[in-house]
Amino acid sequence: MSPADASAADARTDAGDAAMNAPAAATPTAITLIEAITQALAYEMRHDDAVVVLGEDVGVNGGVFRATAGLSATFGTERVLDTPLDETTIAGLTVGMASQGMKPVAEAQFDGFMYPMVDFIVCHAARMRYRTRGRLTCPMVLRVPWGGGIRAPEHHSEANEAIFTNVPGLRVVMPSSPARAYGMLLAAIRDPDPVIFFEPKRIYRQYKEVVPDDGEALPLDVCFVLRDGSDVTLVTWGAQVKETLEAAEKLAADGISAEVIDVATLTPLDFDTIAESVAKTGRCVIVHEAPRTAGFGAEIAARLAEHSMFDLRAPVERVTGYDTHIPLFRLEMKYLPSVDKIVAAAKRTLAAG
Amino acid sequence: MSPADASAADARTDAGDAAMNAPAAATPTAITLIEAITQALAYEMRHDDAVVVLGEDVGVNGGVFRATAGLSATFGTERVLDTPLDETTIAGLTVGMASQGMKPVAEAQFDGFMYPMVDFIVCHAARMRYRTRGRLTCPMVLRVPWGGGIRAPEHHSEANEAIFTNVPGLRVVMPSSPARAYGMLLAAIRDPDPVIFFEPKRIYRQYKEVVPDDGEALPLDVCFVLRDGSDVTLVTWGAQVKETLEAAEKLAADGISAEVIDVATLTPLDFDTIAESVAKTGRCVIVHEAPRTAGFGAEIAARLAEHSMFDLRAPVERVTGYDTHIPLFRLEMKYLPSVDKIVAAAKRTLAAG
Amino acid sequence: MTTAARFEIEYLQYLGKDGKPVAELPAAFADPKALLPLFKQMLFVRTFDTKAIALQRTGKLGTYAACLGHEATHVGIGASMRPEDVFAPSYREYGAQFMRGVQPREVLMYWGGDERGNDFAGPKHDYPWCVPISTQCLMAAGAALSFKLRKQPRVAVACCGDGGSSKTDFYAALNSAGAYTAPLVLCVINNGWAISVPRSAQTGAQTLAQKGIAGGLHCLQVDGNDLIAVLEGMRRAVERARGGQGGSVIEFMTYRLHDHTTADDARRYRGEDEVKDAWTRDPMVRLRTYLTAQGLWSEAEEKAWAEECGKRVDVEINAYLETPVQPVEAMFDHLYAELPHDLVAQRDAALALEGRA
Amino acid sequence: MTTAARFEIEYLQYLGKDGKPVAELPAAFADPKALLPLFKQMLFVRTFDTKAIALQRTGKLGTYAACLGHEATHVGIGASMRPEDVFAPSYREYGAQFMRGVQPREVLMYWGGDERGNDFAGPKHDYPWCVPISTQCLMAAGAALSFKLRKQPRVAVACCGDGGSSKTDFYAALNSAGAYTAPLVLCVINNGWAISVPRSAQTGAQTLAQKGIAGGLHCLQVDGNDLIAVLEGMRRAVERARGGQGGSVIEFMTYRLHDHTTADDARRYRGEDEVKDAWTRDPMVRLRTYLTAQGLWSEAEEKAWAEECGKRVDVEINAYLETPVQPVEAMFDHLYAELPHDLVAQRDAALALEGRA
Ligand SMILES: Cc1ncc(C[n+]2csc(CCOP(=O)(O)OP(=O)(O)O)c2C)c(N)n1
Ligand SMILES: Cc1ncc(C[n+]2csc(CCOP(=O)(O)OP(=O)(O)O)c2C)c(N)n1
Ligand SMILES: [Mg+2]
Ligand SMILES: [Mg+2]
Repeated sequence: MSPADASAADARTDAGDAAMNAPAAATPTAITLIEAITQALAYEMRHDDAVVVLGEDVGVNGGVFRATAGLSATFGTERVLDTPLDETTIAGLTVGMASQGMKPVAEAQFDGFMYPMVDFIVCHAARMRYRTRGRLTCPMVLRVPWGGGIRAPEHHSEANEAIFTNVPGLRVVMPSSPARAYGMLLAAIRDPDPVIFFEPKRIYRQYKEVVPDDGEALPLDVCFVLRDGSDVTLVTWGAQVKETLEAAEKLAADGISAEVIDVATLTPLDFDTIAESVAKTGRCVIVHEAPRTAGFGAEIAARLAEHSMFDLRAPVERVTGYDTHIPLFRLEMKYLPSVDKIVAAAKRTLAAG
Repeated sequence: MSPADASAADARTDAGDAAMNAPAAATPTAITLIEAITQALAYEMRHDDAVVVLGEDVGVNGGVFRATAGLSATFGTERVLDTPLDETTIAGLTVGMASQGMKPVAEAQFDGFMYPMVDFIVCHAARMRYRTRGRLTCPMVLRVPWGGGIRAPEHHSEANEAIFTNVPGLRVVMPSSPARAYGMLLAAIRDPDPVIFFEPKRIYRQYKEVVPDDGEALPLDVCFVLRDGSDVTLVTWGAQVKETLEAAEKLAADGISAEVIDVATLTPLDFDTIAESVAKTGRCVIVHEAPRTAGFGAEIAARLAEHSMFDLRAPVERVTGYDTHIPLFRLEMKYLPSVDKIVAAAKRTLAAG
Repeated sequence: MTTAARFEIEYLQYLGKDGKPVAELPAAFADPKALLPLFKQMLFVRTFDTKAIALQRTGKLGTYAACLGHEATHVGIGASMRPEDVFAPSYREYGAQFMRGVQPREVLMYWGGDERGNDFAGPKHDYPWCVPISTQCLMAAGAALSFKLRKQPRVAVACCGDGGSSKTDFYAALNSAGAYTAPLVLCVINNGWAISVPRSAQTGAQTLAQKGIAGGLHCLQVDGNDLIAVLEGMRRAVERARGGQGGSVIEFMTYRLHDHTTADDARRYRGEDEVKDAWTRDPMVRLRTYLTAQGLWSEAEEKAWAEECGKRVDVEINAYLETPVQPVEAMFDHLYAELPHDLVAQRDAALALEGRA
Repeated sequence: MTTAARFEIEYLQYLGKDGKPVAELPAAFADPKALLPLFKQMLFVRTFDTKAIALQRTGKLGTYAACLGHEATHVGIGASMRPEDVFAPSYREYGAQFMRGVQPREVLMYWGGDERGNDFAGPKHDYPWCVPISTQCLMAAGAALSFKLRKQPRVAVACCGDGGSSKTDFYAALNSAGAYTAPLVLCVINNGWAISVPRSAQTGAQTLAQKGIAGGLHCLQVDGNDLIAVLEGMRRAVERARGGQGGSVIEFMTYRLHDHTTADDARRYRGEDEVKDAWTRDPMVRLRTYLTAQGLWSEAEEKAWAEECGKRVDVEINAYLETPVQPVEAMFDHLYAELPHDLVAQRDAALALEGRA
């Protein structure tokens, strides 16, 4: 399928094309998260011949979300490759190219289509360097439009990051703003190891911000503290950063000071930033979209149980998807974490201790 | 590859064949875990025509671990199917057969070869009932020899259960004794939903016990308390049950009373049993073989942080594989949890509070 | 030089694009009356498709995958199966599905974001729509294998697209069907495009039919805009399968006259000329011309039937629009046969949020 | 009847099993002296293989996958590549790898449970041994694609078995190589068995070579026990690939004379007669006979060379046995380019357990 209609109208605008032809414009205009992706791809392709983009419909069509819009026209079909319709193929070719000195940036069209890529990611991408003792490496990026909330068909709304967080040798990252998308994607492409780059598609076009096309990467080993607070720590990533920040705002109205942390890089995890915050607040609410059980939130809660037990004044709370499949779109918003659910959980932690 | 040489000698004995031809013998002899698997398969094939077994080398060869030894001779090649060498094929055929009223029991030859099955497991097996509102179902079992410690080649030693524990609609189970292997496998085959059945290959032939071939299934929604204790709760599953019980023994020698819980069914989880134990002991050590970060131990620790915070007297401890690939066999025992590591962790929880 | 193997792939076409026979028709069509209900079905499907697209444009349907131009292939496939056979569709073969008892309202429910669309009133054993491309082919191979093992004279028929024929699951299906001589018919509906990727970019093979050679299957290429060719190709494949002679790959040559889905804009990647040219091969026109020439169909009959189709579709649309949203606990229904204890608290929490605790 | 496509697959054999030419030899072998170093290499490989099995039986090696019977195919493949080409082996093509610079001690390290075995001293860009069947084929397709994109006149050669030709990754490799006209040579080494599963159970296809038709590749079947046929088949495929004409699938017909690995017992599933018969097609014997008939080889020379091989292999075995186990922190080395902060504590804990904190 293609993106749902909710985003299709947006998808029809060729906003991506602009980013392409305006390297470091004098007065940079504000751009969306997806335009920031395009801008980062274009920047790195201009500066590094080894970078190629591949995936289904990434060429003349510019990707079903327009992430690669204009790249084919600018860089040609030898740098922007439409692949045959097979995710195993995309993953395998990507590992093959990366291990021979290229820097492929592959796209999985949707989260729900990346399962056939698991074998190559786990058995080869994550192990190439380890297995050969550094003789061959796998500097690849797999971009994955991620998550629900866009009224899309089946398998277009999955939050499946937990499949990869137990796999050593990978970086699993997820930006949540245009600026972080730009900086983290540059970092991912430049990283000498494989990076799974989840893009929260629900906020692809949520808002714009000025993102200078200066080629500055952001680190892939830190969490970002988006809001300081002293009463409770809200930890989240991806699209839920929006609801979490809104929840913090609501809590503030009730006199509760919430710190908001965007984990951004799930693995390897920067737990120190989370631990420091919880040492201060004594309370933690973890918010994510994936099913609760064995979602990545479990790891954060587990680390708190191991390392921050004596800092915690209240039980950890998780606000997550239910342990069911994300329903088709008539019900999906009832599945996802919401501002109200987050606020309620935060208040429970305050009530508890 | 085939099983490592460490187990190859065992594999050469055709012990499995015996189980086949002795339905409910008068004086049952003690059998190993793998023989219990064979016994359960044979029992259910005798009693339910819909059950078929499929996989690579499961036919005349009886499986590289001998789990299906004798089945082909007894039930014929239409009930015991060698498949072409492709795990995607095995998974897809299995889902296809299960959704049309058969009860296929598929084998992944080794844990490291199940990644190509992820797509069918997640997209179809786990969703068939949900997607069709109960019109079609997927009563299948996927048997997977699991885990390290048998001096095997690459990809023959993986503890990858966490890939499946965040997927709704599945049961992920792992027996740790001959009796539980028998009873849980019967339950898995009879279960009307898909079950991922991990078999701790390191203890396939570790010891024998009498397992009456009475067709009695064990429940798939409870943890098993293997040893009562009052000072610390040791929670584990699969092959590590052995080390954990030994650790409990050692701790007892030092006057520390450890309760040992075999989780057995990871999802859906019976957390109540764990919570009750921790309510009593106030301390918990989780032991598993998979990499630590986002291993299933994280979920148990997370639930403790949510629900047992005020019961815990000490930080939760995890004794796990490192966040690296399990090394080839020269180093693998240094990777795995050991009795000493478990004892040390338990003692840390006692020292902490 | 020694030859290890030789292969030849036949191409079937009976009606030219002008509606005139280009070859002797198969015996079954000595009396072309048999084609009439199928033509009417094709018209019904096109009516449904047009109205569904219109419904989507008003915001009352989610993304919808049109079947414009595929009517002969879809209806021909549906007409070639028995009720007890199993059909494994991709996501646009409504024409085949309607013939098997799937209700138009179910199509709308599915694209309208409601799981109940897949709970077909009709063919209880057919597979639901399948979003992960071509995975239905391999499930169908499993179904076919189960028929063979249980000695049931049933056939599994799966559809995928030209893009789908690149998918490893498609290959796994043909490989395993070949290995087990299973009664599987793989229908590759080559409509020229996989979203924006043209057929030529999918593979270096000159035909998609020849992929079946890789698994030792029977291979055939068929004009998918010619209902007679579709029926004849299917007849051969289904008979082989039912007779225990194994599986087939049939490539149906047709064209996607619409955008990929309502979320797609095909103007971004394909020229108008190509589409214009494709319209000259419209499967409706050629069959209409043929049946009219045979004195079996007229403009008046078409008008009356089109009106009737419109009415019937409207009934379905209304039924869809009037179906209330499922309650929140539907998420927990049918997840397992019985809700596991571990999920009860979550279900309760969901109900509580609705004030229904 | 119209024909959509026609195919024919050639079979190459030059030396019969009695060592006598059955067809005119390719021009390159007008002077058969060129075969001598390759025959010697085959003998070296067999010596290595025999000694590795013996080493395993004493418990000094882990599971080992023998290459007994595959020597002509393996050495012929290795001889057909340039150093700058990329080789993607499965797990038993030592004969090809030795010719590319892989050291016998590295083979032993790998099967001896030490990652350093994959850090080849020789061909730095070649792929490591690959346990997940046929995934190397698809990586090789990616390598081939990268050569094409960078306009390098290099070829990627991947090997898999008859079993491996059922794997979806194999199909993905041929499909994508075809789609991109990439310089890939897929060598299917058909040794009759995939552990216990015979070739006949893998697929309904009459040859494995014909699988290439599915992707529009050049297809060839070759007597894999005839070094000359192997070399000629590879020459054609490599030349096509290097010349920009795209990929090939070559099926090499040979036989697995040993158990699958040292952990397998083939007597469980195959008859002695079959193995006995296969020995009559031993690739060593026929080439030895031929070279001896050409006056290029003698029993004395064989004896001397066999002795020399034994000595060389013993040096390698000793080097392997004397290599100390890696320290515990090797688990953390090469996991990432730099050890992430999050792993430092785990590494420290591992060192502490060794008393090396
Ligand atoms: C595994 C997977 N990958 C990608 C997609 C997204 N997608 C949906 S339809 C489609 C193109 C399908 O083309 P084709 O097989 O030719 O069928 P058609 O839509 O033309 O009928 C793609 C790429 C998907 N649904 N599943
Ligand atoms: C994905 C995967 N599945 C299963 C195995 C186990 N396995 C190792 S070798 C083998 C048989 C391979 O047969 P074939 O491809 O014919 O190669 P051969 O060993 O005969 O050279 C199997 C099933 C594996 N290594 N990888
Ligand atoms: Mg198409
Ligand atoms: Mg083989």
